[in-house]
Amino acid sequence: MRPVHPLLRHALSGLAGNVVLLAGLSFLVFVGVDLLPGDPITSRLGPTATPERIAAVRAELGLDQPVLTRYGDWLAGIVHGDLGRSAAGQPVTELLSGRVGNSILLACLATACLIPLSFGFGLAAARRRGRPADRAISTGSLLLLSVPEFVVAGFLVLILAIGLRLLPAVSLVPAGSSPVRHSEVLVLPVLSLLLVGLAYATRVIRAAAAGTLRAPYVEFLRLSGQSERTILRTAVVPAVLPVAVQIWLLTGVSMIGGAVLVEKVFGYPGIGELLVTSVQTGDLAVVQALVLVLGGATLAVLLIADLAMVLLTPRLRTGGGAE
Amino acid sequence: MSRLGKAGWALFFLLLLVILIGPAIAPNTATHPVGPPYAPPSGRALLGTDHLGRDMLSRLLLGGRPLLLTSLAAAAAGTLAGSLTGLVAALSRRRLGAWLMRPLDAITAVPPILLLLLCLTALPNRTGLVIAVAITSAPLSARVARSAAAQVAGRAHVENAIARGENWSWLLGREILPLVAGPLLADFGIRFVAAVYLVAAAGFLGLGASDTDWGRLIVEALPGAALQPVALLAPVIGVAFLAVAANLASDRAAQNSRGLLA
Amino acid sequence: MTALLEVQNLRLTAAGRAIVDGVSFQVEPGESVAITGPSGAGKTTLALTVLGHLRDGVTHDGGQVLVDGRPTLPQPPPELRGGLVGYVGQDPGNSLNPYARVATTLLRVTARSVPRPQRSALVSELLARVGLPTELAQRYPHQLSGGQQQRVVIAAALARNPRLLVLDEPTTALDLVAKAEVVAELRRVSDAGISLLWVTHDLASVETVVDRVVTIGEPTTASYSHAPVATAAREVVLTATGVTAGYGHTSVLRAVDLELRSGELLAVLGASGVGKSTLARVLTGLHRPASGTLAHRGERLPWDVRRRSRAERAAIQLVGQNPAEALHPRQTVRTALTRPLVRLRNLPTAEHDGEIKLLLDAVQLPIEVADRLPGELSGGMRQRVALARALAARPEVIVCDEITSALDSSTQSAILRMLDELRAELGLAVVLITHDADVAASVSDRLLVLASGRVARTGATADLLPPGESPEERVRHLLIDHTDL
Amino acid sequence: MTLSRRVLLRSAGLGAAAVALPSACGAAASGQTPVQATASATPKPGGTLRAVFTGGGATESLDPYVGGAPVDLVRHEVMYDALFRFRGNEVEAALALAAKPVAGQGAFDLELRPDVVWHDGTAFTARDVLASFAYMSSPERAYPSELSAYFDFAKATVTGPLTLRIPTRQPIGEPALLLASYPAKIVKPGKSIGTGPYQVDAFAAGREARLKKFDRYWEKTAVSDELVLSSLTDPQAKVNAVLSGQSDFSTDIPFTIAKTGTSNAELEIRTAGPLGRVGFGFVLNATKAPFKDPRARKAVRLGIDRQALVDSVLLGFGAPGNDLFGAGSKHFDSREPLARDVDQARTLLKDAGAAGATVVFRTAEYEIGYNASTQLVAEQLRELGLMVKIDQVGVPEFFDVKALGQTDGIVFSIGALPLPVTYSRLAAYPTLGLPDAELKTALGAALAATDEPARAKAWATAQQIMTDRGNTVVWGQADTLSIARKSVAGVETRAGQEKYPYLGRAGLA
Repeated sequence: MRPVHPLLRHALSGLAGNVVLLAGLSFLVFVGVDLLPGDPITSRLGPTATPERIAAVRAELGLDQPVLTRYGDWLAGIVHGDLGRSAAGQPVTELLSGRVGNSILLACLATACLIPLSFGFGLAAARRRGRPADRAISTGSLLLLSVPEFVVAGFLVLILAIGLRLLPAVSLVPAGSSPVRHSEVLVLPVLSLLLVGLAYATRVIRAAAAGTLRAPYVEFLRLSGQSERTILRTAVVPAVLPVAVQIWLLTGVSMIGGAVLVEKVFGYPGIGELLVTSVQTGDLAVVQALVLVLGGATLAVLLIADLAMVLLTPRLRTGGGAE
Repeated sequence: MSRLGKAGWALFFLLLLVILIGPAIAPNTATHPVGPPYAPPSGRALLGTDHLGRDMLSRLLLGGRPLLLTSLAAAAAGTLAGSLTGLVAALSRRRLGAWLMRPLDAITAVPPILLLLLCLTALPNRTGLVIAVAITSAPLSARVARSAAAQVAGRAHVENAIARGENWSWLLGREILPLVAGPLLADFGIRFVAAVYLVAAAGFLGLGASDTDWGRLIVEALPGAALQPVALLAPVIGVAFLAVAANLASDRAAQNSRGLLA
Repeated sequence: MTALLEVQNLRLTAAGRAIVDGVSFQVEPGESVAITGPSGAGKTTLALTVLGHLRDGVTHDGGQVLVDGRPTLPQPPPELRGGLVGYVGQDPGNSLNPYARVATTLLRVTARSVPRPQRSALVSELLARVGLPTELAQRYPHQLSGGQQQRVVIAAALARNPRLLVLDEPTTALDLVAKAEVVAELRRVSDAGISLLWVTHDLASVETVVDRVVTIGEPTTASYSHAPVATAAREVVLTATGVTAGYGHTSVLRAVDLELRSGELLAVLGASGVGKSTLARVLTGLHRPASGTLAHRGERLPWDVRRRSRAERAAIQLVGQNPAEALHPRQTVRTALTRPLVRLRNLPTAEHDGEIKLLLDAVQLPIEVADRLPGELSGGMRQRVALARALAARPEVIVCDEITSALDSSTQSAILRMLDELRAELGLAVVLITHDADVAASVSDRLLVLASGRVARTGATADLLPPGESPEERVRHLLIDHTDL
Repeated sequence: MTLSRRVLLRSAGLGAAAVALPSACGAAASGQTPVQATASATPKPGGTLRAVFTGGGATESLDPYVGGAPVDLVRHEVMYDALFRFRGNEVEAALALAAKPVAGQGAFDLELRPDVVWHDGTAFTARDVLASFAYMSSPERAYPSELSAYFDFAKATVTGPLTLRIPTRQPIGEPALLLASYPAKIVKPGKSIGTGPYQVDAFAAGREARLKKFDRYWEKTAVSDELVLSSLTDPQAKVNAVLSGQSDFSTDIPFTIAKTGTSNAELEIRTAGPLGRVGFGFVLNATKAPFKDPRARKAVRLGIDRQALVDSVLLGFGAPGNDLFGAGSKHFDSREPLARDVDQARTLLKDAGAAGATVVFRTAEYEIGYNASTQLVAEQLRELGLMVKIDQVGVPEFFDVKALGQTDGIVFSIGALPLPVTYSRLAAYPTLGLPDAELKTALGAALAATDEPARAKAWATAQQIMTDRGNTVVWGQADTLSIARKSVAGVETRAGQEKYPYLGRAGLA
């Protein structure tokens, strides 16, 4: 009956949907940023520029065209792999290339640490529901959730970098090198991102695990004389995993765009600074590229999260089965 | 847990009261200097002074309300818009429901900070802030509302109401809403906490609207943390307190609703 | 020789209320005992204490449970669970770990390490014991039918050769065919010398298996049956022809024809998943079929209830399966009964109170019930309120979808009796959808048997299920005959 | 006249988009460390000097006419030479030896330094200078050089291997001053090749530049072998970099840091000295009521409490201002600041018909203290009966022309730039300049004067006019603070460039 594997078909249709969504999103942002008060030309030429000069630069950059035409041109450029030029005249691809990678690196590292920690803490708390260990973990994560991330980052700098001098306070990465080769500068930014993400992920995983521990099939396993360890391994972990994977992926991808504040505190060479300045100066090409990159990454991750959910849940993976 | 929940509510309401009447009981104005900058706590200024020598306690009392009201307004607007979309999507035919939800997915794809920047650049005031926070939270609320309502929409009494020809307002307001109010309130708590952070983050990025709200106080106190730690700790504790209380209240709302549908 | 199981004056409380209050009984080795009693009598709680398990909130408040002479409370002996005593729960769909294949589940409960090469042989053997083929070993629980699931649960319970099997309503969640499979299986287990402790509210189906019945709480009453009425002369109120319906690409009903005359009770009988509920929803306009027509007194009716006129909506009413979901938990009975008066009958407010009293009278509920919330009512009372709500519309047809399956047998017969009376008094036509052949045989005038979404048999109940024969056996034959076709 | 907003900002010490904001937690608490003037110890040759400055993110560039962030300017200073430069507040010869106006011709002759070598080893000639002029004033460039407003580079001619003749657009008495005042670096167009003491080794925009000593530098070769310039945008992060030992030097740090001091014995906090101060104040809109009336402007000057502002906003690191910008530059009129006189201010306001009026002051946190000073001034002016409504906006919108025209005052600061630069920048904005014929004449005379006494007289007149009826309110002169390892020596601050010092002679002692 089905020529294509259902999972593949799901992935393909999701991908197609995402492309449409991204196109819609980019259009909205294009028109939106166009309407913003910041005008790249006046901010570039200054207020004393003559009207003729402004008109000339506008024409040069194609800004005299209707917004739809410009959007069309921009789209055509995308198809050819050209993200356009910033208001200052630099190619956007050049502006973004290293920075996007650095931001992704930060998010990946934080997520890599997040996975085992949140899983461990979440399960530990759920198993000891209501007992001191659970209280400690739950309260700790609640408190961490309640402090803005830049405050967390600030405290970390104060204690670990300036007080104890264990780690560099700012992420200075030598020219011609990458943060990977200077792993010490990554520690504090990763830690700041991790702490905030960890609190949330732990809470969600704890809730999912606690729910599963109350499920009838766990009771049945207990009544069949299975040990708690076995129950945890065979019934609870597989049930929590689909939820956990979703949380990890979503937290991870939100860290790429969400690291702006943390990047600012540490002077980390990511996309944070670019994000802030390009929006404020109405640098359309850069904003668009960032929306495309961040939006695309988020949608892709949402899709992967969906697929992971299906793959990790036998009922979804194998289709309906005998009913 | 229930005792903890009660404590959460009590805490929440106490804080709410202090915050709401704060401007009335503040001993000084927010702008008038009462002493040297970064003065430690003293009889004249119980929490010391800030970077301009203004009374920290008064600024704290004056700043709670704008933060609370902005965050509340933003969370309420976001939860309302999101919930409504989610509820309608859950009650509609599948295709229409999906069509309603897709644009919201697109919003989820934009990082909240970027949305915040876009909105605040367009409207650099409190309204812009509320709109930005509402837009970022609406899609998540819609998801929560949709999945909560989907569990309820197939119940016999809802179908019965549809079958006897009840209109949308009855269906949503009387049949569905009372049953999903718990999850929605819980979600509202989470949105509220998120709103508090975004408002604070806006201040951190220099985009804040009021000059006394707590997010702004934190940002202003950060450089002088070593000189006057109280000026930093007081608003940080205030924000954390609000967030913890809201989280506890939200947990409680979620628990209450679980019992209802058992 | 000591008793295998001995319960001595056991007292269990929850939230300060005694749920099991001084129960004592014994089970000898090889003996099978049924525990019965009305719902809420603490049957399940009692059964779980045999395995030394107390659910959250339940406390042990006196007495003892001894298995093979050793107490199971507060902590069961190490080899008790799964070893000495096996357990089979109520809902096989929820008992099996949804993340493990059948083979994995079975191997794990054997609690000994089996060398890899011998594993598949062991699994096959365990499956063969409950009459299941080896192919099922690699399936996940959701890929099995209900009967198969429950037999896997039994296989798991038997894996370590227990001496006692605790069964908590092992057949209630199953359809006719699956129920027969499981009962037969348990009979074999019992014959093999393993003791059964069988908790059930449906004594009829376990009679052939158990040696003895222990009743806790109040005893249940006998069932109800009515005298069929001649209906040929009455006019046709509802005609459905060629109804084909489904969800997505799978069709559930195929070319179903149905005719209903006023005052008649038509039973629609079929195994679970056969499309009975879909039929109910199609008739009441809640599910749009792919094709087919519906006529009310010769007038064509739109399928979608939202497109029907007020009179058309009022004419056909549905009473659903689950009393817990039938009523809005936050609305009083009065609100539930007032809404149809307002929406469907446009009754002036002044007349509401009187009408509500009449409706509650009709379903034999006191007027005080009007101001209660559903949470304060029992399942039976809620189902009566649901029925009253349907009557409030002054319908010509009531479609009852398994309205009694969630109720214990005494409540069940009371509801059926009431339905019968209402029918006689008001000339209501009723479509009674059920999987219970006994219920169908006892109350219906005509019968429509569904199998695989098609009408397998239809005709007068008296012809299809002649008195004197077990209706369940007859129905199974009807269904199997059809499947053979 | 093409003056860009960015240049205006540069004078305020900030790059185009650099957002100065307070940030993460401060230094470890300790006793107060006295703030010291720039150390004059001699650095030892060799080694690496690491310094961190406010960066411009991805917009940083090696092209001296593209990047505008402080880190860009510091880097450009050591990689490229100008024709003339400041030492203290006096002009001295660099790549050019002299610029002499040609009487009656509306032009001047430029005489270049011989034996100068480019980083690529080629010899420096008059053609290179012509190419640089063409490059910096090219209309295609985003910010064509402001010098084009005074000089007609298109008509410049090479008159010898090391001489050029450049026509002027208005009488210019001292071309060297203008050539030193505006950024006019000599560069091989399109390449990052200059003649300065350092040449580029590695560069990553927004992160770091590694510069190595150029051994054939025409002047004394640099002290340190290597210069590592890092970019950070957050003021606190810059300080943290030095505090945690990742860098040796950073400047333009928050006042709070100086107030806190540092517990680290190896570090010290320095000021750029009295010549390296930044004037903080407001510019009143003299084109509309109430500040169209000089009495209302005077009332504001009398109504503010300068010392309170210096104590609160600058935490005492500075001195009260006398309402004139350009303190520390040549010809600056350093008269005593006005004392606060609320009564007189009230009377003046009443006379101007502005008692109880509501005015709008525009502010954005362009520099630390902008918003705070606006708030304090608003409080102080309230006592006179002048209601100040604060229009606080985001940094990128601050200089929106239309909005500027509608406000009554904007917060403003400017360093110790030469007076021609200061006054031409103020005049560039219709709402910042003072519409006054006498002032215009005086400024023209100051530019055209060829002899020193005439220049001094013209500037004195101009500043007298500004004192009498000007629209600038300069309440304070803020110290520029830096944090450095004690061994850092030889850092030179040039007039108006307190936030991007010259590191060509700097090193570790």
